Amino acid sequence: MLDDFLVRAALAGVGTALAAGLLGCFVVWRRMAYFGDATAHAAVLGVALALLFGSSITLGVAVVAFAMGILIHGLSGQGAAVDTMLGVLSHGALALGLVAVTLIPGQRVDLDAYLFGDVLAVNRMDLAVIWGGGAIVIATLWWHWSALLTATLSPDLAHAAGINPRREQLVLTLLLAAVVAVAIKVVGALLITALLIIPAASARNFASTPERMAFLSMAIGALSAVAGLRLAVILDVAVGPAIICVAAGIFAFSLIGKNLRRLSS
Amino acid sequence: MLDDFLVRAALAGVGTALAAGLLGCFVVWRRMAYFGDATAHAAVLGVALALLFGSSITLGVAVVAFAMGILIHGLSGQGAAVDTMLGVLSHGALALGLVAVTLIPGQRVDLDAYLFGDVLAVNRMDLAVIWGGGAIVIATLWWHWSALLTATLSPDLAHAAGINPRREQLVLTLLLAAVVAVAIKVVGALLITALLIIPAASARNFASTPERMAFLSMAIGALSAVAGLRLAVILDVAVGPAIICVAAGIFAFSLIGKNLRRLSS
Amino acid sequence: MSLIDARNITFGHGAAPVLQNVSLSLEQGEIVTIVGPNGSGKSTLLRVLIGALKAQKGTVRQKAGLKIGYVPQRLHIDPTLPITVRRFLNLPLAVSKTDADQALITAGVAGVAERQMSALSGGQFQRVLLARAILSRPDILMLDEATQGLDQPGSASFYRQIDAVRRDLGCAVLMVSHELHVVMSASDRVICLNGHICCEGTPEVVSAAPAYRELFGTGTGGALALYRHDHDHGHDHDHDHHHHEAAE
Amino acid sequence: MSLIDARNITFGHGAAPVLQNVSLSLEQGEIVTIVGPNGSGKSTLLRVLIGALKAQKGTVRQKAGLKIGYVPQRLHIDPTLPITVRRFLNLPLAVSKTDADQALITAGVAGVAERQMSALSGGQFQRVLLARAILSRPDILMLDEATQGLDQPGSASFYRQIDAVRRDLGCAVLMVSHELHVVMSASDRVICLNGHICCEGTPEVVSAAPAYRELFGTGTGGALALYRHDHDHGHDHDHDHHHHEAAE
Amino acid sequence: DVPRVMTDIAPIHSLTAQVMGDLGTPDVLLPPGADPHDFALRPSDAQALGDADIVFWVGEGLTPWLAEPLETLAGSAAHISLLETEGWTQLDIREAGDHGHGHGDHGHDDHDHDHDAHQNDDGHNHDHGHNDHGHDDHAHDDHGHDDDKHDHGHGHAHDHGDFDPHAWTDPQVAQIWLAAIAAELSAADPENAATYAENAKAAVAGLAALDAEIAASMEGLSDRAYVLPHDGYQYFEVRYGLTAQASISGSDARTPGPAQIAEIREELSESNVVCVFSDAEIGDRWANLIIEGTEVRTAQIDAVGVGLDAGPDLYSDMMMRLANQFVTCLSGDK
Ligand SMILES: Nc1ncnc2c1ncn2[C@@H]1O[C@H](COP(=O)(O)OP(=O)(O)OP(=O)(O)O)[C@@H](O)[C@H]1O
Ligand SMILES: Nc1ncnc2c1ncn2[C@@H]1O[C@H](COP(=O)(O)OP(=O)(O)OP(=O)(O)O)[C@@H](O)[C@H]1O
Ligand SMILES: [Mg+2]
Ligand SMILES: [Mg+2]
Ligand SMILES: [Zn+2]
Repeated sequence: MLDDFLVRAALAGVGTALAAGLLGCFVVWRRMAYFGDATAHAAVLGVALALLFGSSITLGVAVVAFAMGILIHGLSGQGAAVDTMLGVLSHGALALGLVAVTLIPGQRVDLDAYLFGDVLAVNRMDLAVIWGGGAIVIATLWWHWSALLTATLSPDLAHAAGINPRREQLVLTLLLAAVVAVAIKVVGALLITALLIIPAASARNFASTPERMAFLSMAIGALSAVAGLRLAVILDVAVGPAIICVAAGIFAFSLIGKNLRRLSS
Repeated sequence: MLDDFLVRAALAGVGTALAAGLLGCFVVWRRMAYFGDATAHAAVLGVALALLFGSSITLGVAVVAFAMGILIHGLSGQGAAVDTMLGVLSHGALALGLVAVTLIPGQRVDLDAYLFGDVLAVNRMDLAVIWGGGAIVIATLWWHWSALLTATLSPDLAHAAGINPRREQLVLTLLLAAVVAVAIKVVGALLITALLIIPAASARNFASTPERMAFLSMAIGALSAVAGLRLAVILDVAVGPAIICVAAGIFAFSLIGKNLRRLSS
Repeated sequence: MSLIDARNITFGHGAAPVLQNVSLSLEQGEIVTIVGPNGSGKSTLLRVLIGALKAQKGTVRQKAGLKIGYVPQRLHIDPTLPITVRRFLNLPLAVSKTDADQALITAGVAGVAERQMSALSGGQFQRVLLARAILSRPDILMLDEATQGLDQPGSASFYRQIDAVRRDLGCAVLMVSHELHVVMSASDRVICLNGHICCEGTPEVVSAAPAYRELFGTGTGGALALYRHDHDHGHDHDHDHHHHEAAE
Repeated sequence: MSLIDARNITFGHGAAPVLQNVSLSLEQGEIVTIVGPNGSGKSTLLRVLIGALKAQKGTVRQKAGLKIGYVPQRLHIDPTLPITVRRFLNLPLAVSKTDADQALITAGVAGVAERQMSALSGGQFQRVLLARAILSRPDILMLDEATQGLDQPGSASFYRQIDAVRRDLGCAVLMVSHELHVVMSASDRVICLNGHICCEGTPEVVSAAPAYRELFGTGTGGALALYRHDHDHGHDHDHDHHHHEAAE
Repeated sequence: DVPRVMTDIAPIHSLTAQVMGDLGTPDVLLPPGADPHDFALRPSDAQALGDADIVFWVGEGLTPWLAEPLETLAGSAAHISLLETEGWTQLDIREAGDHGHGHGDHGHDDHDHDHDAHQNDDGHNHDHGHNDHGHDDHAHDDHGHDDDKHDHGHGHAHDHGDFDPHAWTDPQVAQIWLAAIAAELSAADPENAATYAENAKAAVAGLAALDAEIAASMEGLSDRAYVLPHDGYQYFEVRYGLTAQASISGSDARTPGPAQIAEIREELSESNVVCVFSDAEIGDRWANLIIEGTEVRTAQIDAVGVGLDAGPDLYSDMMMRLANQFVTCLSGDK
């Protein structure tokens, strides 16, 4: 079954979408929409550095993504709005990556694969990484759920309950770095954030509790992955953007649905 | 003087940076960091549509950017967080643009110029558009300043003062669309947001009133444009990313400066 | 003509209506207080009056050029927007520096002009909100629980200020408050709201109305008095006190 | 050992210290109230005690495994996070449905369990915060102006609840409040804070202390009484009332 | 004076350098191996464009992004789009993928340039045959490139995308381009006209020899089926009698879609494809994906000078290497 590259692509898409959908809720709640962007864009820098030092590109991407996570974590204690901080880091990293890539002597880098993803080319090893990483992400979130939620709601309430909101934020930050490193293969650096926030934002329109929103978001993510792949096959276009188009379509429906419900009530 | 492409590039960069720096403050305050992204990414869709209908690309970009602005405006009345909404629209538009471009039959499109900008190739006409557009943006903001600020602070306070916060938001939205349409030539769709928020975020670290933040932000933007161009010439790299790298560097200094001030006090 | 005139307002956030058939008009110079239990729609009514919410039924008519000074029940100022107290006082219309300083002194927060709004304590913030509302020389002051978080001297000075403002500017005041005993003595008219208007009139009329007594017990301070009855910290005039409030 | 023990705390947000050399410890079962004018550092002190702020000097020691139920002075819940009241009560630790329902009934907001937190009125929100703090069966309840926005029956029931909770759970209560007359009767110990601790002790001791009288005038209700003296709405027992509060 | 000359890609640079010989050295915008389908303009590029008197470029069909910068930055220079020279046969862009279906009709027709027609047809009736290029008259000196300014206004910005721009991969076309380059240089620099003509003649002779050598080495491979990475080798194939079974990406080297990959994989199992090539423009990940689980070989090909030094020799070296890359992978076991 895994011999079929379409099956592998679907599995990779679904695995990534599940982890991203879950984490995406926190991204939406904490207004960290730019986090994905920042880490994903940092990945471009990671590619450049890996080539410069002749190391493995995957390693370079992972290291830079985690470094970016830690940096964000450190800076976000400064009091400035997290989303602005992330916007700065995100575009700063992308710009630096683009500059660095052009500085590499005699090296040709095909950025498109990293910018737009190439889920069609995932192999068994990639699949193992995606599902392994996804499982770790989901398990960690499950474990920390209550503490994370409290810290998201109000750092002061968390302190009072003996939860260290900074530590919870660090956990989140590292998990997001992991998801980004995993998802870059599937949708590319430019669209990872979409996989994080669009399913969560769609789910927001129907959910009344954080848990329901999380489940819905995962379901919508997985559906987008499968349907997006199908759409890509039909139109014969790149898969990453197609997945995001489907997710955006679901979002549009969720908005319409919400408004209909509101009108009818 | 305008014969020198470097002079033209510098003028284009400074003109864009001034308007973007000013507007960027509202983008930061209203947490609309994604607005620039959304409109800029919509520009990719605009390119695709222009090719499909055989119209001028600049026209296509402008129309789609404004349409995106109006759409955002309409949706942001729905109560969902504006930044999430923008994140969704932003990546949705990018994905749709990427898919649409590949669907255009027999047409060769090069998105790179729109993604990364080509300020080195601006001509006199472009310059006139940039400075004309920039002047309109700055004049309109000046005119609406107090109302915009009140509406940003609290829609309810604005209502009480007889200001319609929805109308002010629309003004802002349209101005941002204009800036994006103008800035796409300079830094490209992927980095426009950087020009909007990085100078504003740097200025935030030193300003105590909205006005001071606005002036500082414009100054930092202009400085980044000039110094970025210089950097690009020295390293011989693409100009758009170099401008953003300089801006990010200034931001880093502003953070360090703020912390030093805090420590010394 | 009235300054503001709301007729038969019906409003709901979702399915269930929060306000039903509420009518209210304000004349120049009068102090009107809205009282009512939590969740009875007081804040909602104010927001309908200023135009922030659109009533599903009914009309709100404001006198042309009406200036409203509004103090919301909650205001969250995002720390990303750097704004000093002084700048905040000048929004949306500039005021003279002397006026601004005087207003801060009157509000009891003389030293905070150059501080950031987001770095004020709860009570300081509330005082600044109030100073801003008065500074704009409004035709109507709309105050949604404006004394919350104020210390007692601040609260007392607040009520004195309201009275002075009414005298000096001739403006109308529409307040929401839970401090029933003070309200009763400070208002020209009291409106008791519980989704609909249950009773309305001079403080004497309202405090005697059965609907009001049903909502708030036998006396304005009755509830607190109750507590005092449960404990004995040596208040030798408990009875006196209770009696006093019940009679008010 | 004390539940919580803060020694010589000095804290400042910027250059100027907000708290200077403040020491405080809480024993099981006692009700301690912090009073002080606006901006005197009461909220800051609470936030230092729960660990949200790090003191620049001094130490805070919590008993191992201490559970704190905290009601902040302000809490802004972003509407992007969909959270019902019921879910909020279960954060961070799950409680039984019966307990949650009972807590809401006690808090006087029985019907709101399935409503969104961001769709509550100011007073309803405050009641839910309080219900949550008590539900967690804490060792200490820390309440920062917990009655703000509550109507009078709500406020009275709040004080009754505090007392009940102290009796049932044996927990300590640390409150910040501006309702001086109630505070004085409801607390075992009063701390008067104004950057430093100006006086401290039983209500009787504090209300007699010169430092306290300097801050709050001649009587707990003196300031409000002042107002009443300025107006004559026909309160035939004005003097009596004033006398009562001044003597409290 | 010897004009300052700018070229777009390394093979064109090489041809121009051969014509200029010792008189001067042309500049090149895209270094050897750079992907012409991707945009990148640095300040030094802008400077060089601004300094140029003549720009030789393949044309908008290959580098659509270059049209506008040429206009603004090198507005006073002569722009020679080699795709617009005459005397050689332009080939239509093939529909991506199913090149092989037309195996039957390798007829020699005379290829009228019906640029509109190909939009609607499904590519099955494309004539991939050996066209009669009319290569006998190599000395097209009378093309009349004496106007200083070619008008590349925005008006016809998209008129050039209709035929395959990768024409330099046919040495016979390159020979014609050499003549065009020499003519243009002579017009701009009449003093050295003789030298240019001489250099061009030598270069043409060199290419003729190269052409013959390659043709000999490719003997007997015409029945071998293979898959191209992107459709950038059609002129080479037509010249030497090769026929691609399919190409992963189209002539503009954009990322392929899943249906395309699936179709090629299917063809792989049905037909006797021996080699799936990869190139610098789209990378080797697709080739590796397609051959997965089969015995089919994969190898690199290149027509933009990856790893070679820019200069007069680059063109021949690159073409020889390209031929070898085909030979190595196509010959041997099926
Ligand atoms: N984030 C901050 N940055 C700077 N100064 C602050 C900040 N928060 C509070 N302050 C200042 O610290 C002092 C103490 O504030 P705090 O909130 O503790 O007062 P409080 O006693 O709770 O007052 P209130 O009764 O008004 O709630 C005040 O002067 C206030 O302006
Ligand atoms: N955004 C909202 N969405 C849905 N319901 C809401 C929203 N805001 C308020 N409500 C509900 O409307 C009713 C009236 O709320 P409102 O804030 O007007 O009450 P209030 O009289 O001001 O109460 P309080 O004394 O507690 O401030 C309440 O039941 C409240 O739960
Ligand atoms: Mg209210
Ligand atoms: Mg406080
Ligand atoms: Zn090519």
